[in-house]
Amino acid sequence: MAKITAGITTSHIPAIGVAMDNNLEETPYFKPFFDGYPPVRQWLHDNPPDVVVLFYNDHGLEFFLDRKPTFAMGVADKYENADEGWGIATIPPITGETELSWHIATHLIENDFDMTVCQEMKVDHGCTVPMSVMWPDKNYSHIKVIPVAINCERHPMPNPSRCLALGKEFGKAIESFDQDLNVVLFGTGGMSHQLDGQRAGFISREFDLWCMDKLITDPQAIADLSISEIIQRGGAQGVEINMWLAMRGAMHGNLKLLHSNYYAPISNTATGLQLIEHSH
Amino acid sequence: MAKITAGITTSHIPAIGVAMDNNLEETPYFKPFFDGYPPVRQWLHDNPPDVVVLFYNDHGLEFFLDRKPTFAMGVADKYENADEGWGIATIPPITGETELSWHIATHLIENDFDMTVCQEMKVDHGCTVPMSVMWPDKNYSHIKVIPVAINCERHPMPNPSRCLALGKEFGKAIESFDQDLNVVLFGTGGMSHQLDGQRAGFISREFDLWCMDKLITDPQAIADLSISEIIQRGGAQGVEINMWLAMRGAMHGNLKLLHSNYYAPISNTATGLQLIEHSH
Amino acid sequence: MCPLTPVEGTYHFDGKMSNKGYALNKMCYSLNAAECREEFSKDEKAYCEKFGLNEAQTAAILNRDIIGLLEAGGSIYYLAKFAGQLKLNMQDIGAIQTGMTVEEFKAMLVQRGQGNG
Amino acid sequence: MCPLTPVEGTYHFDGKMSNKGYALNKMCYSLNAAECREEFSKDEKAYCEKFGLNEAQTAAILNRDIIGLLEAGGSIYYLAKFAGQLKLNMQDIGAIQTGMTVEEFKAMLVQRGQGNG
Ligand SMILES: [Fe+3]
Ligand SMILES: [Fe+3]
Repeated sequence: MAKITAGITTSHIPAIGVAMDNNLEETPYFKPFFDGYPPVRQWLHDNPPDVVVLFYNDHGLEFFLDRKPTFAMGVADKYENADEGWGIATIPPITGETELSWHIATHLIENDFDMTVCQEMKVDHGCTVPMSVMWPDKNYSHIKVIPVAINCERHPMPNPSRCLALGKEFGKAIESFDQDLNVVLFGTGGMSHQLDGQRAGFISREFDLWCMDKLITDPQAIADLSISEIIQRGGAQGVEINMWLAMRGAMHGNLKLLHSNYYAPISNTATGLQLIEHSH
Repeated sequence: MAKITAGITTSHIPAIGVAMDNNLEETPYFKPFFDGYPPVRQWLHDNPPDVVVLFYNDHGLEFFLDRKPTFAMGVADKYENADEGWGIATIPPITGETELSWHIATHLIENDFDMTVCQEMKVDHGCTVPMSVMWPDKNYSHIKVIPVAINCERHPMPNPSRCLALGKEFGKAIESFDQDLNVVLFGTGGMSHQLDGQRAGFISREFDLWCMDKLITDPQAIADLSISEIIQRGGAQGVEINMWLAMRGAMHGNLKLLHSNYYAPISNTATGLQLIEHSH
Repeated sequence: MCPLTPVEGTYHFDGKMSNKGYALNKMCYSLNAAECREEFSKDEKAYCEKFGLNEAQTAAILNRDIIGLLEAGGSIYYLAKFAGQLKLNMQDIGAIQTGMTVEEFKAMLVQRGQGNG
Repeated sequence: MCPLTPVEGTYHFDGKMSNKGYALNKMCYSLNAAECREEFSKDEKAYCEKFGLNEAQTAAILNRDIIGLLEAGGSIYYLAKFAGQLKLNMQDIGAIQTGMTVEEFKAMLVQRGQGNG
């Protein structure tokens, strides 16, 4: 049977990708951020996943307001990325996976999650930056990725509790799949930030550290927040914590926090990195 | 407050639109079908709705397999239709509505229905044929339509019970909207039919009449069926009954069946027409 | 998870089939547009190639083999656009699939509509 | 239904705003494509007109008035594409919106990252 070996939270800020393109990792601005990653890369090297389920949000590459899904997931064997309009370099296509993907899609819809199911979709920096930062030589083509996009842009957005519940069903679906696969979950995005308005630049270290603690010990405490409360406490784009909740929801076994790093700011955003081992 | 004054089931077979374009309503083939409509048109004339919430399925005009929503709803102020590739004439754009639409979308997502929300979408015969058959002079521009598309094509499809539950939340959302509006629900599509395979041409009068009865008296009995059971008893495209269930789910007051007509076949499909008055 | 029950003469269009038929369905979906229909009719084979159809799919298109198209992952929603291209309606398509004449197929529908057969 | 709590200095991008800003956002979304960015820079006003922007939206584009764009229904996701067009990054945009210099804005971020201010 497929098993979930770990959940990893990571930022997906475009500036990270740009920094890597320009070899800025060792500069004072970026060093405290990139210094968090080697232990996670090492763990991924020692415990190579067959499949990564990657929760992210599209920022206006694949989805526009015309038809915007609350939850979309890919079931394709390849995902291209593309020009996002402001200069992040494209990376080689991400490898997809179809069997487990359809198994999950079927389980989710059978259990009343109303997914938009995508046989072809472009993935943006929300998906590509986490891949680049985990496999900095871009040697990830052997990793099969299942991208899952959650609406974090236009209200109404899914409740945090709904995202945690979505993750729970992902967990059940993965663990009922009858192939021996190691699956790692990525919860990308976050942490506190606000890009728009006179409140731009809002960051709350206090809220972020609370989230990083509760994510392990009591994710329901985060899930009990409303979208409004998250905006107040974490900024307008702080709602990206929903992807962390989805990731966390899938893990219902024993958790062991192997590594953790908090650093702010990168660009306008606080970053949190956690490697959470999962076993039964 | 907005109130639901009626639910109407109707076929949306393209051949109906083609017949109307060619003035074939009085021919022996079509007459028994079209003879069902005058009482419903009269009722709509005497009890004009401000808004029609129209449950249908897209048959490959707006949505393709690349990103296919389980549940999509429009929130636009206008919906165009277009060439579907096999000759049905386009009709004037359908008028949309934005305030109640967003109110419903917000209520649904708040209550864990993971809608794809569309600010721009083309509607196909699933939506246009019901409008044409109810307002045969195409004088419907004063009616504001909220189109709701349910995936009836690619498996996994939403469970019938999920569609009934979707309708329930539509009902609550509509009745909590603080404007005095008369809302009529259209459940379009059905009834038994199968277009593909050696089983093409499957029709079950028995299953259809059972559905028409249960829709009024015990919709849960239909909702308890699985998609597999519906395919077996109603044909591969018989799953369009899901739109009837969504419509029915929204009505939880007193029902009065004012008119009913069953006729088969039109093209390869059985047709059912019901006018169900709704009050509290 | 409750898998779909097999039904004789029925090709459940599920994930497996939808993977298989993606290029075919994308080609048929394109036929919504008049200019694509024109391009298709000028050179069907080239049009199939453009969309990356495999041999079996291309052959089934060229032979109007509806059952073959279903087996190759075609979805009836998009195959209907191909049928339109051929000026065939759903009863013509039904007749082809069931091996009946169109008249026989229509008569069967009438019988079934009356609750017989 | 629980409406969004107003937050000072924040423009909740909800249905009402999204209706208002649809044309503006559609224009900005188009800037994903290099050829559209080129067309935009050749004649910004004509490009705005092509997408049906209203006067306030067009003026806010021409004046690089980010707050004005938010008030006119802009979504920060698509406005970011417009910012890219202007070779501005998110900290430049933050400075414009808060009325700070970029250096002041960056210093504020650092303070906040340390849990101060
Ligand atoms: Fe993000
Ligand atoms: Fe239909």
